[in-house]
Amino acid sequence: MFSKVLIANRGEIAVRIIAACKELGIQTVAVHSDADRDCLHVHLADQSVCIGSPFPVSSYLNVSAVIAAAEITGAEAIHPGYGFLAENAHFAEIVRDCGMVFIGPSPESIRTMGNKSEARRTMAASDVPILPGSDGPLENRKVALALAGEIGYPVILKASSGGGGRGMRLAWHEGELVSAYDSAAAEAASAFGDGTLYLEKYVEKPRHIEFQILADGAGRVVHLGERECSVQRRHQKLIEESPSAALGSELREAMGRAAIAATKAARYVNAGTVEFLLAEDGSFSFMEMNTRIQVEHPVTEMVTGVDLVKEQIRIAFGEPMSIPKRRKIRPNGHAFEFRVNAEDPETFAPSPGLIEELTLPGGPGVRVDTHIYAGYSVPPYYDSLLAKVLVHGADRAEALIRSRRALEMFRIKGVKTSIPLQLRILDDEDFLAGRIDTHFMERFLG
Amino acid sequence: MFSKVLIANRGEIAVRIIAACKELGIQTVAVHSDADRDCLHVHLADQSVCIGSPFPVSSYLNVSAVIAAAEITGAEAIHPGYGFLAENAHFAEIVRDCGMVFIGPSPESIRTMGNKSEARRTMAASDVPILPGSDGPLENRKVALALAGEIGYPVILKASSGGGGRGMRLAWHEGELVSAYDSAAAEAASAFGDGTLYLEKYVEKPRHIEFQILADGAGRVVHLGERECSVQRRHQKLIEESPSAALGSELREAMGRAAIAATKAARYVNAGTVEFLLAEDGSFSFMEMNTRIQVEHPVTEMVTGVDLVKEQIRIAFGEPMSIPKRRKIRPNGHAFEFRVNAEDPETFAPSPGLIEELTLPGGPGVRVDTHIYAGYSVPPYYDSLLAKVLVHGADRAEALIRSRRALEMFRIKGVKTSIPLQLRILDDEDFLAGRIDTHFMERFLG
Amino acid sequence: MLKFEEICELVRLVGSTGVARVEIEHGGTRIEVEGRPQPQVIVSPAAGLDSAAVQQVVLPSPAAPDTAVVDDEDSVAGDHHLVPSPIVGTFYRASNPESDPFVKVGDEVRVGQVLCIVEAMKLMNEIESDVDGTVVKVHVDNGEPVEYGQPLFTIRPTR
Amino acid sequence: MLKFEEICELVRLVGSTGVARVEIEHGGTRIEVEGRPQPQVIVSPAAGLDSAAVQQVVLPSPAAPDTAVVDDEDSVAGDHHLVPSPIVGTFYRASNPESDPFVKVGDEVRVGQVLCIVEAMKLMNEIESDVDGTVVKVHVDNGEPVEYGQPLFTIRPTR
Repeated sequence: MFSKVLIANRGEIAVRIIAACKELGIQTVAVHSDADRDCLHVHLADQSVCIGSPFPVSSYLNVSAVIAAAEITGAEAIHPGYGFLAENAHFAEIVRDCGMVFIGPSPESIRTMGNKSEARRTMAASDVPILPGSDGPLENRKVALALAGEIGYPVILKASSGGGGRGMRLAWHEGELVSAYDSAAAEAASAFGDGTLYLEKYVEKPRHIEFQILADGAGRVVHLGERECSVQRRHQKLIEESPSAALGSELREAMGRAAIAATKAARYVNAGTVEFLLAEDGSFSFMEMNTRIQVEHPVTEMVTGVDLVKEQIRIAFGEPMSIPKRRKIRPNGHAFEFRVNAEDPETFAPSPGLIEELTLPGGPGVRVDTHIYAGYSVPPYYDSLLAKVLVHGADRAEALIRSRRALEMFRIKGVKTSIPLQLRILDDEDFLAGRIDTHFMERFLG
Repeated sequence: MFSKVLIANRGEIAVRIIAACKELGIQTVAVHSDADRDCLHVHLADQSVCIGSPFPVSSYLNVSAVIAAAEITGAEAIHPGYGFLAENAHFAEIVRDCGMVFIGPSPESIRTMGNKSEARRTMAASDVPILPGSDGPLENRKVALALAGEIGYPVILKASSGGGGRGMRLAWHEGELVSAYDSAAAEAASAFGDGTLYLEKYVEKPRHIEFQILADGAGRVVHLGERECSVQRRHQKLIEESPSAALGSELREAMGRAAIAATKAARYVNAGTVEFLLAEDGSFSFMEMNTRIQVEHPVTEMVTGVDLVKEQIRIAFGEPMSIPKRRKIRPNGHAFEFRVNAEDPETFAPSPGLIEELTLPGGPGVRVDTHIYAGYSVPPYYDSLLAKVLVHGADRAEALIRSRRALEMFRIKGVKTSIPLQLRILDDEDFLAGRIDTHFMERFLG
Repeated sequence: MLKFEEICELVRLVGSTGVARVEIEHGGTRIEVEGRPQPQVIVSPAAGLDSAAVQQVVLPSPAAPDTAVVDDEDSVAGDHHLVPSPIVGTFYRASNPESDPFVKVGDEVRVGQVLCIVEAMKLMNEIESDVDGTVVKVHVDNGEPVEYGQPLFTIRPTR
Repeated sequence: MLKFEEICELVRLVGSTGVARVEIEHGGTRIEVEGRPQPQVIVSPAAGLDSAAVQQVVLPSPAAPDTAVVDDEDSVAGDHHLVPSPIVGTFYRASNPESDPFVKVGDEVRVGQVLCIVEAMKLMNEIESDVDGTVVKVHVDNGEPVEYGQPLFTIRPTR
């Protein structure tokens, strides 16, 4: 096994990765910005290196600083976490070129899946269901109009290199598509440095269902079931769960097979997530693949008992995954994740500041992944995730009840959090019944 | 279901019971002493009542204050937790006489099992294996000597109403028994107000194995497997685990059957624990029954997924236990509990004081039950338990590794804790191999 | 200029750090936050004292809710005496619903005189005065529940 | 004008370091933060103290880690200038193992003069002086790793 791993991240995921390294007997190196000297990951790691000023571009996004930190500490591998450099193929390449191991997929896989239209093409070639739409980047507006006429409105334009909703436009008829095309291309060009677009059929009330996969160097690919991530606001997930109330065992098997096919098509090795849109009629289509560990990975850990970060490290080292070959992974019970963000639950304005008091929920079926503590100041430079409250129950009903009591027992003073919003969602009849789609939050807040 | 429950306890178990009540939709009343105004259970409960001065006898052991608090708040039931009034048959009787429900077994069951020599007799009559020894209280020293000659030395004298080692004497030969008898009787009389003794064969290197049972009003009795509690110092448990490395499935089944027989013999209803001594040769014998929820109950919750405190409340309300009839309860994976006490890890001196900083471990397979928080002052009046770190892994090996990293990630400043001692135990070859008996800690510290 | 929440944060900060004064002047706006003089603190620790203990005395922590601060003005006035409830129960001003109250505001009372009854577990516990003086306040209404230590009466002792 | 978080940090710093007063005036904005003389604390050992009462006074806020306190004495002396490492890497005092160091203690240096090399990703980054002055201390040994912001040299500027 590696003897030393550098963690190129901060916050709860850095703490999570340190936990995995400790369990594998690996020494850890934390990197941190000037503003993060008192972060928990710095305290918990065996070594730490200050790599730059508080601004991410000078520290956590600073490729040469991260590589230099690994070099001076003698780290053999780098775990990128999520965000920052996690899906940067160039970074993964440099890590490899410097003789270290990138704990994640190959730069080639990251590149293939990072280019959304190329990913579509790769999936189509491997019989993974995709939405009707363009085979690759659209050449121009005229091609877009012809294609939309063929597959039928509504259609959606997306940036080839996009994500997070930028460069995205919905068109219900030809007139809208005409006016949307240029503005989407301009937005994509400025946001991602790549103005090319692709076009897909628009699904009206889809669920966001993603499959966790693991693939090792020996060619074995397994899926660990789905996560239902439809409760999101502006593409930011708020609550995730597994299993999804919408999936029967047949549909789960079909989607799982597609997720495995997608993984194999990308020659993907390590942990990854295949995202699908699930339409009301039960048809599903490939949306994209996330080539990293995800924020919500513990939901899968809670129902499968598999430690995904340890698997990532084992696979990156060249070991086979530790899941016994004959073991059929079936979800045990039901799990929810609540992302506790430092933000106003009404206005969603960020709420950085000093955590004056903190008590975390314990008791049966509750796990809290966090980097905050009483006395910690939430800096304004980074994302607002304070903690993930994970809840497990024998079934969805117990998990829902337990979720409410866990959130009620989460006591924090000094910053505002999303907990009051999540407690209100736990009162919503549609949510309680599992009647959710990606427009749930719009309706809920509307 | 009850609409309001009073919790006649403090600390982590009061918080644990509040969690269960919240999940059952029950309002909670906390009681507290003058010193405990800032305790977490007071903050988390729906109502709170100050019942007396910091000294337990004036507050948490004050029967009339607890009953009055229940009366003025309109509580329908009282959960006693562990310690304090939990095994006080008189208190359970008064609760019943006042028209409220005691969440625990009947006063009669508490009384039967509280008198150790009567418990022995009850077990013997129901074919539960007991150690060779007296049928009930010994009449005098002469009877003791005759009996010891019959069953063979070494033998052990114990107080009929005893516990915690007081009034207990080991005799390796007749001379020792002669001199031990009177001093044991005197110690028992002064400690428990009952000088009667009973005598048992002494087992040299026993394991302390206990079985968790649940019995409901419909006459159903199930066991939820064992807990290995041999790692103890002066009868104070430090680390517990489930399953025990010493039990194969055959032995587990035999001991489980005996535990169920013991429960039925005591006409016991609610959650309880049957303690056995397991000898090196694999023979086992009934030691005593704990007629309450135990500190270490989460170990069983971690491997079975059953919420024992919720079951206690359901059963006390008159509902059947919620475990499906046909479900065979098999332990899933392996769990450890580490009792984090506020004490010097070398001298075991209590270490009350202000918790200046605190971060708790999270991540997969870790649960922390606690009432402490940064800014909380540990008062000197009560027991030193600060937190219970529970760890679950797919097998004992993973649980051991995870235990180490969880304890390493438990950061606390202001008081000394038992964590450094527990980390040293996690380095011990015998402990790692599961070669433990009740003398383990003597050898380890020796 | 600063938002309201920011000013509040500033006030909290000054309150919790022991800073004496903060003044911000910007574009015609001036904000001044002044802390409160620190009380001289005498601490008697039960056990051996170390430097950490001294340090503890300095800052009131944001974590310490001031529940122990007596919130009743009567109790702090030097010449007023508070009679707290020695037990948990229900407060009665008279021995039965038809009777007059044992005492009312303005009454002179003597040591040992019954002031009220606190009922617990069907037992009527008579609460007696432990000073001679005049009743100046009755804190609890008849029939209300009372906690241990809860103020029942304020009495101005006779000099 | 300072950002709000920066003002807060300033207040905390003043509160935790025991500094008496900080005043910043810049472009029509004035910020003043006044500390207070440390309270006199009298500690006398005696038992039977009400723990709730202690709690009010106690609590060093776990919240105030004093990382902002400069831990290098050279940097606080008014007439000394610190050259920190602008990048992470390995510190070299000379351009190659055979050469003399770029500078040594006692050397006069001018703005723009190369003081050392910090190697990162096989790139040799020359670090230049940003003042005229005399080298009074070299903080890092040749070949040692350095962090971002780590002090490399102390220079006494020429007046």
